[in-house]
Amino acid sequence: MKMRKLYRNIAIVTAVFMLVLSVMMGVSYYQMQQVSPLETGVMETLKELNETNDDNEQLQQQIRELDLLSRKAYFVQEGQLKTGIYLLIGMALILMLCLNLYFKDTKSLPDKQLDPIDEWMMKSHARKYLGWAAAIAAVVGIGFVVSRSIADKLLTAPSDNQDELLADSHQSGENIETDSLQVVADIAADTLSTAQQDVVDTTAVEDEMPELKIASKAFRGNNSSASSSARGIATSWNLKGKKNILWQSPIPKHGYNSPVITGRSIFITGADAQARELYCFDVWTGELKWTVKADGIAGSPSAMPKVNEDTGLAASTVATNGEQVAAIFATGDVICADMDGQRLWAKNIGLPDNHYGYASSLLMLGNTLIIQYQNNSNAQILALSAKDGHQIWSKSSKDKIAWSSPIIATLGGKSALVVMGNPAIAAYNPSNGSELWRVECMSGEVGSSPASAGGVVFGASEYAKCIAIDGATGETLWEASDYLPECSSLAATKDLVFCATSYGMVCAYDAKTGEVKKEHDLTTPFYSSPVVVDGKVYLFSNSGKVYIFSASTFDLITSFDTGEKTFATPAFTDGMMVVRTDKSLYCVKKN
Amino acid sequence: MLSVVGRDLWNMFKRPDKLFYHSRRPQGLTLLKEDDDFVSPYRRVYGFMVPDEICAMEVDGGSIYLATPNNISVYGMSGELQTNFPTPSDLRDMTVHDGLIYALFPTRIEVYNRQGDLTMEWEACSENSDYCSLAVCENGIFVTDASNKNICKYTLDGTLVRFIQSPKGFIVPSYCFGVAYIDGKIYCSNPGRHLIESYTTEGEFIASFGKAGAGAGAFSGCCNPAVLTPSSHGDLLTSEKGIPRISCYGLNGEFRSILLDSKALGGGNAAYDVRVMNDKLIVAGGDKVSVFQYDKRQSQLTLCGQCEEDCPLRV
Amino acid sequence: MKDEDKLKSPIDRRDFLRTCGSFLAGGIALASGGLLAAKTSGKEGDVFWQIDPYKCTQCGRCETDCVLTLSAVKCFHANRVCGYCDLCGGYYRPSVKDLNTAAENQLCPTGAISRKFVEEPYFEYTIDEELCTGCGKCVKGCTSFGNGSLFLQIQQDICQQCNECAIARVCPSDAIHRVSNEQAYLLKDHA
Amino acid sequence: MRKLLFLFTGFVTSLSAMAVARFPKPDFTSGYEYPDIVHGAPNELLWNVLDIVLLIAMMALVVWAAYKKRSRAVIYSVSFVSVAYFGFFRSGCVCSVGSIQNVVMAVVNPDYHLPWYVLLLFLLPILFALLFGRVFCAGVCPLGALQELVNIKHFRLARSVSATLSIIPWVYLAFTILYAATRSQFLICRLDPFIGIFRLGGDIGMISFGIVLLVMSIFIGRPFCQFLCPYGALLSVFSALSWKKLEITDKGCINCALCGKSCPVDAIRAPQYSKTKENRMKGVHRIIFFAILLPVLTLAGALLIGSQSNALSLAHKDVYLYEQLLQQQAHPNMEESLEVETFHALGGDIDELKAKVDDIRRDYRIYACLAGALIGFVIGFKLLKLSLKRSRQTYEISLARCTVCGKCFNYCPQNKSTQHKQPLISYL
Repeated sequence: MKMRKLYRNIAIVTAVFMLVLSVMMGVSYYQMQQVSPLETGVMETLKELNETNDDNEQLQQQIRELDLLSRKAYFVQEGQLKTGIYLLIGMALILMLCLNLYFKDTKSLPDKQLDPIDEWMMKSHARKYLGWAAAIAAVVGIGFVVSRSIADKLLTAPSDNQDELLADSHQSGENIETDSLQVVADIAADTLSTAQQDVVDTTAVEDEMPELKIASKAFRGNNSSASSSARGIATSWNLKGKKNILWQSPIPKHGYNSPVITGRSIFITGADAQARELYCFDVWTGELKWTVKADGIAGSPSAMPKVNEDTGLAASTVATNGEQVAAIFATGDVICADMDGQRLWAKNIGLPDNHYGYASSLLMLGNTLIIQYQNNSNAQILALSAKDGHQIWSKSSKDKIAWSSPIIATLGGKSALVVMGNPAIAAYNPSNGSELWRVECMSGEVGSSPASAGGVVFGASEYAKCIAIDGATGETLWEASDYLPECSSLAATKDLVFCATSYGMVCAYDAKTGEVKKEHDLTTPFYSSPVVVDGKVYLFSNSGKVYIFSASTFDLITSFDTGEKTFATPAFTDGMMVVRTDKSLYCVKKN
Repeated sequence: MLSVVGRDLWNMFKRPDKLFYHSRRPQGLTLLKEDDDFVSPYRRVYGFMVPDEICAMEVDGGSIYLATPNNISVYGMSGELQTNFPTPSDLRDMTVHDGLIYALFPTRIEVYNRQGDLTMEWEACSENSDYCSLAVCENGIFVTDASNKNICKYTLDGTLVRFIQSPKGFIVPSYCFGVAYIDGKIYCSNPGRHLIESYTTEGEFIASFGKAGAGAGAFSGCCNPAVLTPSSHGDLLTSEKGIPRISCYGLNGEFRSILLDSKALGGGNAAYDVRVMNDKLIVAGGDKVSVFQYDKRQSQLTLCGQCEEDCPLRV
Repeated sequence: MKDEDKLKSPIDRRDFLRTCGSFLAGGIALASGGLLAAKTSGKEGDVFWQIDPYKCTQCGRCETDCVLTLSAVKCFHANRVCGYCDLCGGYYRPSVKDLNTAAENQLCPTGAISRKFVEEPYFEYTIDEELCTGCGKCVKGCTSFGNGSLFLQIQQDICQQCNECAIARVCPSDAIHRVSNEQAYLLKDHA
Repeated sequence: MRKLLFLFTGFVTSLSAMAVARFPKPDFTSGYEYPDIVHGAPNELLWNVLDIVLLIAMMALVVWAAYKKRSRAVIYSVSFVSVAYFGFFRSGCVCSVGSIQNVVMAVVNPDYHLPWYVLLLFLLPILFALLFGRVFCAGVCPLGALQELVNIKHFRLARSVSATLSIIPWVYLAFTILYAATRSQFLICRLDPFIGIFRLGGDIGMISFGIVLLVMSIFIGRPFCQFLCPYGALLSVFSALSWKKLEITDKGCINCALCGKSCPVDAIRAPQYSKTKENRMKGVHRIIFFAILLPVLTLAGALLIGSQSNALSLAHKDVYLYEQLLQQQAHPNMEESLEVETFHALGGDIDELKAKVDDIRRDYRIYACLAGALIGFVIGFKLLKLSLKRSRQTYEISLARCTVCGKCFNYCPQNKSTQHKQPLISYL
């Protein structure tokens, strides 16, 4: 009996002692983890001091002493820890022994009479518990799934999380069968309902906001053709009164480039000295879906090149092929992103030596991205792969600088790349860059872009002439010089060629002969280009006045003032027109 | 305790990475704190990339000569390729002297014309030599030899004239043993000793300067300076490895200024090759060539701005 | 009769099922054993954890993540790759004024690097592995300023050969792998 | 202790090509010769042989003690040896429990080389379990032995509770397999509570967990073995079908109920005549219901865990890195993590990584489903088993649960007659 007391006391003492010791050791272990010797803040600061100011004997002395001290401390501590551990183990042994001896006689002797509980009861209990546990686990599991999918819904686009939700609802469906438990049933039920809810309204959304059939994939429409197959475009709207205005949203960074539309997305770029960015807006809501920065590009200049005020760093319109969208800036940076705003590739194609600033727009033909890169030094045309940006072909020439944009024209049944430069308009085979024909006819500063209709290529530039070239042969059909555009580009039907000048005259040449069919003196400068849509010609003046002419007769149908400066050319898609003004982007739709 | 277990279980499903990985970053492993207050007087105006690692660069008459493994290419200032021709792979250094390209290999020297046809070549004077760098002037070719630890002087047609020894003895721990010819004198680095030594073209030792340390006007780490090159009005530019930087010294060793620091150059540990073309600094490292231009605004804050030399690099 | 049946039959059935089960289990165990045995044959397996010194980026996790309180990763010095460190001082703080081993110049937190004079100006360097914590500061210095003669490696006689190396798990450059017995060390040195 | 330093002749000439390239050999005028790198000898493989031999010997000893001699003393002393040798001396790696992972790796990964001793560590205990029951757990496994040694009393948990908790090991096992099969983690090694104690250092969290377990096991018999150990779960399957059945006494049970109280893992089943009367059909229906439930639960489990595979896959290093990279791209001005920094420094190609990650995720989808199925199946099976009526005349050992600790031998009065005087140790 006395022995037992003894054992008990020993046990208690050791236990208490162990507790204390382990706490102490825990603390010192923690300290050791925290500090590594010589890395104490004091040391560091002292050392830096020593490095900054010139030789200071007693400072160095001080450092050395401190260093020695901290190192001693560290290793002492380490030693203590070791001994402590051994001590603990020893005591643990003692403790166990004592406890064993203490409990020696009071082993778990059975209280006589048999286990009263019926084992079958136990089993059924166990079954119930297990059932519950499994159920709870399942509930938690579903909890994960649901919360996850909700998180995804917040993150990802509605389309893909919709399936996920469906999948989830399937699972919860499973679980209803499996766990015959009300709780699960409830949870599953409301996940189901939420899921369906979602499915319903997302689909609803889909219905009233479908993908658009008609795209406008480059500057002035597909292939930069200055025409669109869109129908039912409003012929009057009012930004103040929101008449026929679907939405209007501000543009983060300035730029003179024009909007481009594909699917549900509108692409424009903007730039300033800080950043150059590609924006994607939703065509239905006008919300900014994503932004891709052109940064961290090898060879990109650290400082912005000097550019003219009314050219800017983002004068070039982007181009898309429905899968990728590419943009170029006055720094020579080309970036390409996919429809979800993932930057696929980016490269700098050399700083353009350009006294106004690089302004030619991009063009995409299938997987080929075409860049008219004609600057003061080495003028060239580049064809890059839209997928990874590797060069497919390139064509250097002795041409002078130009700000014009390439187009794709159908010449002799085949689609050809037509580039208007200085001094020549030339057609190339877009697949390998081989030259089809070349007509030297331009001079001055070529800023406007060519147009093409019925196999004829039309080009015009101020201080040069307006020329029509047979696309098949490359021979000149006619020349004229009545009215010539500066920035604005030509638009053409197979009968008429429309031209808007920067001094307020607009006219229509006869596509066959070149004689001026009709002219209007509108006394307001035009930089934006005319576009032929649904038998009408839409034209914006710099001040923001809209002129709508008949495409067959070039009679002025209507004109009104939108009140916002407009330099970009609008983009058309079925029933809608997207216009970029100098500070905002708006969408016109009949309502 | 329950809460801990609960949290871990939650993580187990939601963010296993949180459970299994930590993003702790061990301290004190950044060797040199970038002094952000350093301003480089030069601004990168443009640059271009080449398809391969650059082993040597030379600038001559408006074109940039780049030696990449098994190629020598000539580029225009804006990075358009003018010509290129193949060479043996283990090229160490290259220089251009009146239209001829002198390519240096560990135990061989080859001379090409601009079209890339081999006009001359000769083997090193000793078979165990291990050439590093060369300088060419009208009265000879000076080649630094890392294994024999001397400078060999050849005539322009490749006959050995003499060996140049350092009075202190060269110490060359790694293959950066730069040499440059600047108005009638040969300047070479004694990398192990962190010195720059000058010799007459006849090989007499003139003087030496330089001290060890990471501060401005000193050479840090192992084997610096790595590259020497004359500035456009006869100052001496040095390029260092370790913490790469480019500094400017007077010919008598007076330190003028750091022109480009690691940050401006683009980091790394390898030395950047540097050349001067009238008022531009051309810097090559990795597969990049960058052109730097003096920036008046920034330079006000730097030594280079205060320098009273009328240095063409500054106009 | 029927009553007996009710009483006995379940027992028999159970025993029968049980024997079937045990034979099945035995079969499975033996079969899987045999198949796995094939895996053990062939080339000598990789056993020892080692760092590939050319992959290592000296992130410093070797010090913090080893299961041992004092990491089994130590700094090694490949004499053949250097021996000059007095000139280079890669293992000093990068911005020292004069190259000596005084405390204010030391990069090594525990002062584990000791040197022996060989001849002007060469020194032979040895690392006291009792002190080395495997933090890799000197290694970083040496690889970036010098010839990279200092490198981190796992000391086999300290390493516990964990089933899964705790450092390898977090090594950002995937430098740690198992090596075979006859190649128990990956060194930078070369004879 | 095993620290004989020896010289080493280099072999990495191929590797050191780089070193040569950037280093012209110095010439020592004093004829100084390079010393070779000095480093410790690798641990001899001989130790592994010894491990296996001891493993077999100890298990054999336990068998003899349990079946022939019915003495706890021997088993108890075996656990001492095991803790001392396998535990503290060999500091626990690689152990049978952990070997599950290597085996899984070997199964899924054709070019993974499974060391022979690891295979034996895995197979031998199973073999013994198949013949004689979980003799490995008795005292050969250092983890079990450690708990056995500290155990004093045991307060039994309700059967229903312990039955529920006994699912955990299977869940643990399922995830172990998942992570091992996808080469992402060695879960068991990560969460081993006792390794830190054996090594006298390591992850502080795990050590404290181990200590908590030990303190618990003073009052509850082997909490780790009962409610965590995945290998135990595996063994229980085989031991349930073991060739020889362990018996408390060879002299026939007198239903004294002493043994039932003594068992630390609650493996001794009291005699049982079903008291609750219910008509037969009800029972049959129940059984049929649970029999149907089994596959349903399996499927549900597969779907549930499978649906989480993407989240789970973050446990893989590469997936984690990839996610970090995406994060970085999303917020470029975020401070780079060490992994991302290194990835860029080494010029990693994100597309390559992406391809890799896709493969990993695919694996995860498969194995997550399998793991889920396993869990579901186990739950279903337990339910089914619990819905079966059994009747017993005498006290019996449930072989699946019994970790042959031999406590009951000392309590059985039938055995007493053979043992006249009791050594102190037999009380422990």
